Amino acid sequence: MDDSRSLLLDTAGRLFAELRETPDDTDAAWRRVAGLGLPLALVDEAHGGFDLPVADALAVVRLAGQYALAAPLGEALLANRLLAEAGADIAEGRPTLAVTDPHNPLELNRDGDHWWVHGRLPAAPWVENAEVVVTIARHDRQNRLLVLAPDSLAATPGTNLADQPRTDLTLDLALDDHQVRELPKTLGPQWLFESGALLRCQEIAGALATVLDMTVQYAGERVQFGKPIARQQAIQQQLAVLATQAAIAAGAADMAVDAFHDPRRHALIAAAKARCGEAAGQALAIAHQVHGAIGMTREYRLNLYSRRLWSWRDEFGSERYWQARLGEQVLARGADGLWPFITELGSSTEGARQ
Amino acid sequence: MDDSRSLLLDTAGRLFAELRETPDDTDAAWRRVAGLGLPLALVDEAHGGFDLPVADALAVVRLAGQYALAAPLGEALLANRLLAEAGADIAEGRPTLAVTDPHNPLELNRDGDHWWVHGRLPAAPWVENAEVVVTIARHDRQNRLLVLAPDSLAATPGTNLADQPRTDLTLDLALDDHQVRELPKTLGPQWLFESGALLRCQEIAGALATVLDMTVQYAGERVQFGKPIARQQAIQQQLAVLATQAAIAAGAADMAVDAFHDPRRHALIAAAKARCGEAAGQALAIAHQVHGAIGMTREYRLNLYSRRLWSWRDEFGSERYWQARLGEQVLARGADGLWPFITELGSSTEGARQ
Amino acid sequence: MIDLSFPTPPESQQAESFREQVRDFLATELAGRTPLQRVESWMGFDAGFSRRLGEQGWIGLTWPKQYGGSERSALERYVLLEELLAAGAPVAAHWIADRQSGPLLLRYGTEAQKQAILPRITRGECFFCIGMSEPDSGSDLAAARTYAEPVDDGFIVNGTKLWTTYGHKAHYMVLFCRTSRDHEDRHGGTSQLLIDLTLPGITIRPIHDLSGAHHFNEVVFENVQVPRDALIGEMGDGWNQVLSELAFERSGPDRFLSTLWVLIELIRALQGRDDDQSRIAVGRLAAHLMSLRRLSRSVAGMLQRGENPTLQAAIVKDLGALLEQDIPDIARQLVDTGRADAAHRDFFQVLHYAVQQVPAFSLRGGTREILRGIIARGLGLR
Amino acid sequence: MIDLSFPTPPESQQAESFREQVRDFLATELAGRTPLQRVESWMGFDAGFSRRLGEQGWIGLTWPKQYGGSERSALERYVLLEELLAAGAPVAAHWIADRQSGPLLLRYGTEAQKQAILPRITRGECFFCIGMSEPDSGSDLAAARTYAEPVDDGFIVNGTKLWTTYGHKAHYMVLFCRTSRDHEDRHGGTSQLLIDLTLPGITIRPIHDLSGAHHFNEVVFENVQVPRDALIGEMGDGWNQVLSELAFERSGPDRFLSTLWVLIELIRALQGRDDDQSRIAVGRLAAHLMSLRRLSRSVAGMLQRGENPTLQAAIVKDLGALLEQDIPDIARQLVDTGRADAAHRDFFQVLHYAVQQVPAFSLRGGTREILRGIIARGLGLR
Repeated sequence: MDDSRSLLLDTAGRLFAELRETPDDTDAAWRRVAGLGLPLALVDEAHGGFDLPVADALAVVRLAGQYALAAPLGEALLANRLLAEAGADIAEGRPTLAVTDPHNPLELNRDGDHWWVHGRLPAAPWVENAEVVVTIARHDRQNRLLVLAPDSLAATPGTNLADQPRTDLTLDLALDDHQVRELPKTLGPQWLFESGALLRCQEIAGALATVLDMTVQYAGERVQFGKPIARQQAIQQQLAVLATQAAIAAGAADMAVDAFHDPRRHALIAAAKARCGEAAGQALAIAHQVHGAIGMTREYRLNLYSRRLWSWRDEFGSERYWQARLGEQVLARGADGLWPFITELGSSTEGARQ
Repeated sequence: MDDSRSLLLDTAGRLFAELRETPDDTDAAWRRVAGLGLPLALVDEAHGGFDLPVADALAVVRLAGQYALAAPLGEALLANRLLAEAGADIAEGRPTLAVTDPHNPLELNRDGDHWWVHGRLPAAPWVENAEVVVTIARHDRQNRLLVLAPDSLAATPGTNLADQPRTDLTLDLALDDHQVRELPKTLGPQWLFESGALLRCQEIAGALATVLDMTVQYAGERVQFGKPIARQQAIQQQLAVLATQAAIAAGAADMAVDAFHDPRRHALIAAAKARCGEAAGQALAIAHQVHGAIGMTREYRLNLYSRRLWSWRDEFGSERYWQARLGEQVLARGADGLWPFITELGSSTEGARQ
Repeated sequence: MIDLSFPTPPESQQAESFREQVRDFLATELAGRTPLQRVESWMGFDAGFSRRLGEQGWIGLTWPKQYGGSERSALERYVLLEELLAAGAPVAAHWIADRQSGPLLLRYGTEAQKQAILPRITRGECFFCIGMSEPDSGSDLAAARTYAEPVDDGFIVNGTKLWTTYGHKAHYMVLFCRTSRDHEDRHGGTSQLLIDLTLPGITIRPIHDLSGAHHFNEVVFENVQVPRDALIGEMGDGWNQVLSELAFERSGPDRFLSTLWVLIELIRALQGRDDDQSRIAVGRLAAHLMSLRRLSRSVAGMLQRGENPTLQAAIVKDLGALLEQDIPDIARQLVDTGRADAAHRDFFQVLHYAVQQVPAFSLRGGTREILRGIIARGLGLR
Repeated sequence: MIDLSFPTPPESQQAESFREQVRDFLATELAGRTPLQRVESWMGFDAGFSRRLGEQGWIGLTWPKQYGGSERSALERYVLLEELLAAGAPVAAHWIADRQSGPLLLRYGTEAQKQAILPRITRGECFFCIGMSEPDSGSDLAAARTYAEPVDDGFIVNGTKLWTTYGHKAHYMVLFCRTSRDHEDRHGGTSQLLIDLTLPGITIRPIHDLSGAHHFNEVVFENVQVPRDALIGEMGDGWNQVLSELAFERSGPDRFLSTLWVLIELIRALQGRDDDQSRIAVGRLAAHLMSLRRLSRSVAGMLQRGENPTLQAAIVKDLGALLEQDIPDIARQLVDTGRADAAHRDFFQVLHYAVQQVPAFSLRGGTREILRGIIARGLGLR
């Protein structure tokens, strides 16, 4: 790890650790995170950002998962990046993003000097805390960034299992030109959906690192039948499996980073989100088994991580969704194409680019 | 258990235990088993049989599985039963049976004073040791028993994983009237296929009882790091799971017995074969894990049981096959029909009939 | 040969016609309850429902008529329980009294205790909770520290109980506690007391579970004066009393039907699909359910005959918890959970409820490791 | 925070172009080999193939040129290994010499040993086996009893080794044995010897595996006179030598690709089907494979940099054995194994082979329990 990256992670980690003391205070978390400029990490310098390597920015998102940050840093990073790519003003306030199923993207229509958009954006994250919502629509085979004001949208508020805001948006709007911006060819609805999945992979990997930590620690402290339960071989074996799941999630999330800029390698994200989601389920089952009843309580910290992990594995495509997408590609390549498919995806001859 | 049943099981058990010493000698096993009259257990007294309750006869089949009997007692029981039901002579020699996929039964045609049959009977068990092969075909919506001489059939010999003979038969034959016998309405190709599955359930349950026994015993004898491995908590926990799989297979096999005479309850066989097959796979994985390398050797007795269990779970319908058949019925009954479906199947208001 | 036999479960025409009666009652009684309410299973609390069940004579179904029972067979009771669970009836109010506390009093209670309490239970008017776990004793029950100091006119109780299900709505608690200072005697120094929860000095605080629901409580005893006649059975017999209940607790239909409503709503969500994946997954779960129900009914028969099927009961519970936990996992693989489709609203609600509850299923009534330890003991391994 | 980091695996253009070279070679070399031959993976023995691989300079790929090696990078070696395995090449003849014995001699051997043996290995002319397990020592290696009694001109060896893979076709064995009578010193009293298997007093007997194949042997030593210069490294250093090899042995592509050919033939058998079950199952396995390969390559990078990734290597092997064992289980749920369809003959052959082999995958190179114990130690639990 180079110096600038470790400095960044140290700084962010210290902040997130401090914010963990007030896990419900999204406003405070947001202010402090924005104060460090973190939401601009993926924006180029011309737009006032820091132009960090993607791997570094995503490492911060993983830390946010690890410390259960109360603010949507990942969504903001992506939204700002898109605003910059589209040449729009970076949101001073809090941007977020919304997605459709990439197989059924939003369609834009031109009517006189206005744009019209009609459709649904289900379970859009953090809209109630946001000042700008961005999404990607299609018009005439082009990708367009839509820059939307939350209060202009018909919204049905809701939350995921972890009480994080998820709002169903219904769009039936006229938009001005400044709200509809051209995007590069590679940044379409599918890219956005996959990038959302990429964020969740990092958050899952981060959260699982904490779940492993707290479970190992708990097992060392909890005494039953006169000794810490961590001394029981059956518990040790389970903790070992928990560690393997945390490790494979981290590895899968790392692997997916390579795909951010490389459309030929998007299947890495499919694989990673499927694998991270599966790891989350298996790891939590063990964490709860080791914790016993205390882990099932709202007050104990495992609860926060459990409900986030159970939600995140579903968001931006569940295991089922991504396994099917990946399986489709594998089957299309045929039996003799399997191994070449895997090696092509796994090897970047140029290394991870920004 | 009543006295006659326990006497029967005692006698059979003693014989099978003795025969276990020569596990490859099918001829000897067959002679001794026939000597006790066991192949006639399900034949009525008018045909020279013993007319045992089905549950008792199948309990003997389970014992055969438990002791890895080298002769096809189950197949002979069913074949003789069918011969008796069709009013044919009971085979003095060694009868066996062959099945088709019940969705695609053999069709019989009448041509002058002969019958013609054309089709395939894949993986027919023990044909090379048999003097008569019976199967069920359809003619004009009637079930007919075909009584075939093995040497009249085009045969491609083979074996299952356990080296038990399994022969692909090709039928393109003219048959006399005495080879084509009427059967009751309830005894069709589907009944035969299901009855084969019922046999395998018993054999799997019996074999798993032995696998559990030998694995527990081995763990108590094998010393590592200065103590028997059975003293390790991780091994104990695995053996407990092995026991649950042996138990559920036995319970599922018991449950299926009720279906032998009751066409309304055939789904019990689907459930039992699926569950026994799954139990076999899970139990063997543990048995081998506990045994270590010795379990992988041809010389050690676990090998015999492993290869039989792996074969039997596939024969007369794999887990996939029966799960799909059962799932089809459950889905057809709909959500609110699930529980009534399960309770109707599970409760015989008349008790197990012969 | 290891004896793992599960004898043929008893059958009776009478129990099957009773089943129809229960179904008719529940069809009317539960009409309009949502799937989300039904998946609560035996955690759903409805005092009115319990009272109406009591009016049918269906609480304390097997108990002697002199205490308000109906003197029906254990087999009919099994049928009643599974029908209640399968229908997703809100049985929590009377559940513990009917299943554990009432039978305990019947077996060990004084005549006065029986006459005072049992008829009220059968009328669905008297609810119980169990004071078992403590902050430092979970699976290791004998490590309980709550101390009931014997004094002239009874006991002075101090201590804290945890995970007390519906303690905040119960009238009584059966309290497992120490009645001797001799901590060397981990088992013999324990007793059970019948505690009126309105006594001064008892504080009941909520413990919210993962989903935010309030089922559990912390119950704190501070110098609570308990009369002498609250003792259940003999002094020092607490451990034995608890042990003898465990087999009853482990093998019933509540140990494998907790997520049946997830499967039911899954089947509804799959209607109209015609694919192998659905058929195979649903068929597999049905095969598990049918086979396990067979074992559970077999254990019920053994209990009815007064046998002691500790090993068999532990096997049923271990397999049951696995099945209950498998159902939501498998459901997630069949329906795309990433997009909560309005057409499948009930399914998603039920699924999300279950996801947050199932971790407890391999903890309650003995953790998976403890159960497998019991099975290993049954195999002669320890 | 527990450090489970798996650093980014190294990448190189050179290794990727070497991959193409290997593929071209294998395409020609393996043409006509059936799927059943390919699924044997690193248990397939073909001395001719090994010799031709040696002619390419691809045995001892990273070793110094002075001993016949090619001095290529560890990364290129990783690529070579995974391409050999993925193609189902019959590598067993040279596998142990290339992977374990050669590197052992390079590190601990005398100059004379290196000069005598290593060039022959690289030419694919000298095959090795490992004498590790014994009848009463499986996972507990230090319980080995084979005794090499130090005498004036060398050692007299007595004892029995078990599970010696391809011992009947090997030229040499690396023998792990006791060289001290002091049995208290379980570790320090052990050494490794380079044994010429043609020496008098050595008897090699076959052990047939479940499928009847002969890979394993029992090797009995009866008063075998071994010269002094057969000692590898220092006397009493056997245990340390063995330990230092283990990480290398645990994390390579041979630890997760053993049933790749089942997956390949499964995909072939599924061609033409268009169903979610196939897509989801194949996608899931591919996701596992891709993620695990990432971790394995990361460990390869750590080994190359001279780090000691014991914990990480154990994680890769544990996950790898699970994946290798899952593949046939999942394949069985996708294709109806009850009727062995002639159209899917290759698939069924490969599947049945694998079913009989996979139990060994969580035993070899450390049982699952041992591996998880190592991971638990890495977590600070023991």
